[in-house]
Amino acid sequence: MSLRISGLAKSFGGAKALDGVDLTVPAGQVHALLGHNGAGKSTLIKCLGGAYAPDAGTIEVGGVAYERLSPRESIAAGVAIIFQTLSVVEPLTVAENIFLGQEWTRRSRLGAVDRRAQENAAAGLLERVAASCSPRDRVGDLPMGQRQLVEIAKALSRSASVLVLDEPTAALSTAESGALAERVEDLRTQGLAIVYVTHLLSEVERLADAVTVLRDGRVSHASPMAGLNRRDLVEAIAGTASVAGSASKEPVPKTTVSGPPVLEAESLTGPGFGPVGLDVAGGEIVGLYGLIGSGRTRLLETLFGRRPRTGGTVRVAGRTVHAAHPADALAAGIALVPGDRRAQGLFAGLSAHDNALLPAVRPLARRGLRSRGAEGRIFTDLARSIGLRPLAPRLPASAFSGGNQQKLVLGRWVNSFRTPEILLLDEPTQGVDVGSRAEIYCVVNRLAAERGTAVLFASSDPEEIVALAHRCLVVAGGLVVGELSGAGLTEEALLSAIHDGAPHAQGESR
Amino acid sequence: SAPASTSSTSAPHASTAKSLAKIGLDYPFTQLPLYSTLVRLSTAGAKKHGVSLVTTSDQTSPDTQASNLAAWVSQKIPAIVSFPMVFEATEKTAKSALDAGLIWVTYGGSLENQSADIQFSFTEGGRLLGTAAAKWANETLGGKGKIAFLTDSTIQLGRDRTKGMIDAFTKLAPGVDVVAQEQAIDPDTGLSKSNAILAKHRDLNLILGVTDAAAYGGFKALQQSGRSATDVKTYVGGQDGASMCLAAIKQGTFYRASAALAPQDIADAIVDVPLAVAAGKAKPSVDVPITLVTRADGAKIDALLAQNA
Amino acid sequence: MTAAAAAEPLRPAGRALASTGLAVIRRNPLLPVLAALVLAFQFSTGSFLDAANLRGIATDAATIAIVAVPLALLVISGYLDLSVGSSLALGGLVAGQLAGAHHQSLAVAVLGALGAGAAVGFVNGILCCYLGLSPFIVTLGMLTAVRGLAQQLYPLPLSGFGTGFAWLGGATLAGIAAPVVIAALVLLSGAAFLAFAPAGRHVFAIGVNREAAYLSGISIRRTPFALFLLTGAAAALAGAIKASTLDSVSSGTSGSGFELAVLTAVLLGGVALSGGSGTIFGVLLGVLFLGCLQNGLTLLSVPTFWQQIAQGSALVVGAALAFFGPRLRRA
Amino acid sequence: MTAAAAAEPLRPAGRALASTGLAVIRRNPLLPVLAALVLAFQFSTGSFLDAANLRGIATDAATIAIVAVPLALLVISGYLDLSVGSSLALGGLVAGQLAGAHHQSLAVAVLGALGAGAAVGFVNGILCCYLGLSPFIVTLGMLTAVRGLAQQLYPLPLSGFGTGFAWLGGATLAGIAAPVVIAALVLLSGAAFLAFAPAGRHVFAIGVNREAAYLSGISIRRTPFALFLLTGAAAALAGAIKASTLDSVSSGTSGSGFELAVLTAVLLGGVALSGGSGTIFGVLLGVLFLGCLQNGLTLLSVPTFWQQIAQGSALVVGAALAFFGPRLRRA
Ligand SMILES: Nc1ncnc2c1ncn2[C@@H]1O[C@H](COP(=O)(O)OP(=O)(O)OP(=O)(O)O)[C@@H](O)[C@H]1O
Ligand SMILES: Nc1ncnc2c1ncn2[C@@H]1O[C@H](COP(=O)(O)OP(=O)(O)OP(=O)(O)O)[C@@H](O)[C@H]1O
Ligand SMILES: [Mg+2]
Ligand SMILES: [Mg+2]
Repeated sequence: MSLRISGLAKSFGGAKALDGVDLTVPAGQVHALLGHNGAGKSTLIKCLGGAYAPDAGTIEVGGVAYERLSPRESIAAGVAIIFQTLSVVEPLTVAENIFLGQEWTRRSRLGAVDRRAQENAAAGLLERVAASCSPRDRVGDLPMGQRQLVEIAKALSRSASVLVLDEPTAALSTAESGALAERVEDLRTQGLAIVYVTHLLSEVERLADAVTVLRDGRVSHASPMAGLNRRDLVEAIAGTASVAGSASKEPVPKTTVSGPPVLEAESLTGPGFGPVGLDVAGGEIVGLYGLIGSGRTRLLETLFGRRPRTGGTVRVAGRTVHAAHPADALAAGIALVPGDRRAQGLFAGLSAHDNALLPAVRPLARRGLRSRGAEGRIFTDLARSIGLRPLAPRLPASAFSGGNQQKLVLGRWVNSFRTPEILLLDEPTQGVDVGSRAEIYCVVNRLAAERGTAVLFASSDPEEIVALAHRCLVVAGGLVVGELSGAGLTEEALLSAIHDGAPHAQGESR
Repeated sequence: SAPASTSSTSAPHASTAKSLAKIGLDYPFTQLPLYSTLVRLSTAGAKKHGVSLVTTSDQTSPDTQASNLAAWVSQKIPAIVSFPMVFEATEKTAKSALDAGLIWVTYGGSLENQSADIQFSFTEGGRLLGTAAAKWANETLGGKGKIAFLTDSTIQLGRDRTKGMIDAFTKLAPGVDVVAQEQAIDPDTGLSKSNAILAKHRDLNLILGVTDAAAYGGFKALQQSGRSATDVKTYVGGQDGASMCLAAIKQGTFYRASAALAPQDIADAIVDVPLAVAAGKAKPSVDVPITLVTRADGAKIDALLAQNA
Repeated sequence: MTAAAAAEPLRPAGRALASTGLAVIRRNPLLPVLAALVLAFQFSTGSFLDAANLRGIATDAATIAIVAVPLALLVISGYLDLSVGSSLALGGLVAGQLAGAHHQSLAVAVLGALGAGAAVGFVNGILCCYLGLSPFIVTLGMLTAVRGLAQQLYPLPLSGFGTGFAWLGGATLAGIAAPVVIAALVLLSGAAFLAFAPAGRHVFAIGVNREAAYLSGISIRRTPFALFLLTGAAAALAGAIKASTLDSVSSGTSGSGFELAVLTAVLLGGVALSGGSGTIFGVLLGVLFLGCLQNGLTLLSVPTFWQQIAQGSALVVGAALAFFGPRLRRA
Repeated sequence: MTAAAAAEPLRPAGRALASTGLAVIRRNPLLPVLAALVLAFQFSTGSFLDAANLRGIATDAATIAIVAVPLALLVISGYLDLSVGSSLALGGLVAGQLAGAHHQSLAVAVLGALGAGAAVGFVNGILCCYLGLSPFIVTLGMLTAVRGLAQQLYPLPLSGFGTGFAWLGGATLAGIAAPVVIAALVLLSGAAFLAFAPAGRHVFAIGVNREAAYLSGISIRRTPFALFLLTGAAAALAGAIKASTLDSVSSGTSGSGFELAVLTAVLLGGVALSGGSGTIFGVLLGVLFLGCLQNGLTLLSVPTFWQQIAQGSALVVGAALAFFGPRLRRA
């Protein structure tokens, strides 16, 4: 069975998110849906899943055409979707989430849920997606990566003929992404029509049979994958004009920055990680590379005072800092861009302006009154430098696309008004498109180079580590197990470092 | 301010119209069964005089009562009969009504600023009940036994009734143990409080309530604890003259007394007093009698039940 | 080390038991609070745990529990019903009218009450679930409007419902009062619903993440709508029980303030007002806590105003202890 | 085409005005509802818009507004205060006692009331913000406890507070009653706070996402704590104003049910119970809607129970229209 979308249109207020999009995915094909942040990819998928009713156009699944679908019709038609914003229900268990809305019941037990059968089936599905959680775990207790895998298992549990994945690997490590890719390949051979949204071109190259690129709600490019190279893709996504720019931005000078350390941690220990020692010099950008669950988030959050520290010392420019709360860390000059964007970063109902400038409002105020002029100028600067789209300061953050939401959260600390001495970033470009990613790297680089900010960032994407970091610490099982820098800092080196460390690390953290 | 408005028996303003078109009845305790009866009877009574009766909806909130009265004064309702939830708090409104040339009749008490009043002695109602119960206790129990009071201390009328009831009883039957004084004005609370009291004092003899509703809850609690409805050593009494209690009294149960007001008497006063003020009569105020109804008053019970029907 | 090793064979069972007990307490921090309250009352009054008194508490708690269960489910699914006080009055009046004036059987009277309550729930459900209005305002409005309607329809108290109707509130089954038996059935069905029915999972999903529930194909409107119906019907049933117990019902006062009592029990029992969490066992604890408190203070003959002060403070302390349990554990 | 082109030069201004108007209505759907209500009452009674009547409405609405503003900020930041009814009583009693029995000046009396109210707010704030207890249960407990305390301290109504104290409720400034002037000041400061103070943004941020606010370095405890203090103090001030207006105050009845009235006004005004959204202008509309409704129904001499039914229904309809506006626009 195949999927055929034609003339699909959807607008919000005046803005056209989709404007006559056509997309055909035959059975047994992986179709990559690409485009810059805010291009309309998720909107298209939400129309498919019944979250939005399209304004015009038809959706044809297995030969039946629909003008609009309800979530139930969509499921019944054989469409399984993994949405960009995870739709797991935290208090429920893994098995309950997988079978939510399609519970297995037994007539012989008055229609009660057959927990045992569900859990057995869930265990099988979890194995298929290489998840390490158990069917009885509460989803709310799982790390993001595992939750993502639960979503995938949920999609697989429905004998779907069309599978749609909206940035499924955004929260996955390389190894997990690899496992997922194998799964997707299996499903293709089983004859599913698969739509795959991603900003990672390596995944496109590995998986896609055909690509469709959206630009501002219209199809700007559609072709089979064969014969396309990375340059063509970037060109299609970012637009010809910006290609040259982003290409020239990408290589980061691999000069080693040295000088007195601005951030020093000595045998830092917390629940689930440590002891860890590290230092970052002013102007230096240090990457933390590791598998999901290796402890990078915990390390960053402990440095920021979000988690209790059980031992060790942290020094900022030589002064010992005891940060019991984030406010203390901020006062000491440490800022964190958190990893879980929706839960820890975004103020969904507030405007883009408020989201990006929240911590700046008070310091900018004069005589206790907000200075809106200054706020507005800073916002505009920021929005330009990180490529926010649409550039609408009053639009609520919830109306921005996933990547643009990430930019808003990032912009809170990376703006022209006040920069911290130490910037901690957790997966800074998760879900950000190729073009904007280069812009963000550029902003961070400038911050380090021009203002001497010490940057420590965690990433699961070796490409990103290589593109941004001067030096990289390899993390496994809550410990720093290796360090790469200079010419030795390559994707291959990172991958082999992690694979050497992996078994040991996982054994410890389990 | 008008000199005429300083005494409760003063003559009405010269400017007051001789005949009234409208009487406003402001009775805040709209949840009480008596309320509907009063409105029905006084509307009928007013109609006979060609007067229309309008009402407020205060829902037992003094704030709402104050704003509704203010609205009436600004609207110039020619005669207002008001039962203040807090008497002191109504003085100003009453004054503004008089200043606007309106008739103000205070219900259930008296104010400094008023044209006339309709009085009941709530203390007296309590006293009648307490006295009768004490007499019964002395005669039937030989002055010994246990009593529980269901009281109210949140509003003036409740405090008056409570005081009259307890003072009279304890003075006349000092040998009876007062085992509980619990706040209860509705049957539900009356029931659960009495249940708790009975768990500790299974041999409780008397329950007196500040309202018939609360006492009725006590009545049910006693029955549910296994007491026969006609037990001779048990006495329950309340105040108000609520129909189910009157019926219980009539049937010869141990619900033996209620200090009752006759709704018809009150309804008559609600219409007659403002009309009397408007007609310029001297001493228009009325004192509505409260009587204790017991099983012996069969005819009276029937009359009261008929008024409530 | 050796001592520990010697003790080994005995440990697993004992430990498992102890740790299950601990886990129960951790999940239900109100349990030790309630136990402490009961012990304190028993020591100070000496008669708190008498059978007669416990029966009284159970009967009072029964009507609250009957409404608290569906209300808890409603709150878990992210809604709220403040109109139950008036539905209770309406239910009692309809049942009383049918049993008394119309000489109908108990079954007809109860069905009438259930119908009336479900009608109120229907309006609430349509407005809140299908039209998406604010449950707080809608059900507060219904609280006022239904009370007015009840008073308009039945301006005078009803009483004298006959012996058939008296069964509902007065009968004992195997020594247990009928209302308590009904409450037990309601509690059990509520717990079973949450544990075993697919819709039980949906209630949580809707309360936590409506969007996710919707996209999973769950009927995010029908389930809470049904709960509104159930809550209204349960309140009316409670009204019929109260009417039967008192053999009288008054439109003005019956069930006034009941909505707050029930909601307090539900929240004290650990159901989050924001939806998505709670258990029926917790609700039972909340109901019992309030019932014991009220009864114990009366037994102690605490003066009226001190009772009020104590009751208010106990609520705060109950909340504190209930919320501290989980906190302390996490730290 | 030509006609349109000819009209062109005039359009921008007219259009801009019209579209601003439309935007205001869209953001405040209660505005047209309120306007319709006012017109309907004026047509049916003929005297609704009389100066005397409007003054009455304004004075009544003033005490509600004074408390609704800080309460709205508290709700926006994700909390709730149900204890304001009792704080109001306590404030009135303390002020009355100081002005009456102790012959203190108006300023001292008002300061005393503010102190008492802030003390209640302090307890609420400590328990809810610093200890993290459920605001619903804590403030409901405080509602009961403070009422009991007030009745224990002042079992009898107070009155006769003297002319100095009467100024607070009775004076007119430029023809406007003092309580109305105070309410206007409170409303303006509330609106200015949200618009111009940095902490105004923090209130929203805390209400929308506490965790994210915490990670942004915002004092997620201190700001709501301050709002609890303010709400308590405002309730006590309202109590002092009422005591002054009526020259009396009673611990048993003063301010009973006030908490629900204020919360209803706040929610009807578009403040979400779940926090994170709302405006002071909306709150003003909510307060006026309730005030006009109450007054208009009395003017119309609607029979009591029908008034109750109408009031309840109006709440529902108000909510419906207010919530439908935004819905219809989106579709
Ligand atoms: N609910 C909404 N209200 C208003 N505008 C919206 C809404 N949802 C999406 N949009 C707008 O529609 C456009 C398309 O968004 P969409 O989420 O589809 O982008 P995307 O291609 O998925 O981007 P990303 O790669 O960042 O996830 C964006 O400009 C976004 O701001
Ligand atoms: N051994 C552990 N001890 C304590 N918490 C743990 C442990 N393992 C996992 N967690 C929890 O899992 C949560 C999410 O883990 P997540 O994988 O996102 O971050 P991380 O474990 O810090 O690793 P990384 O950022 O490298 O992926 C953490 O917030 C942490 O609370
Ligand atoms: Mg997207
Ligand atoms: Mg992480």
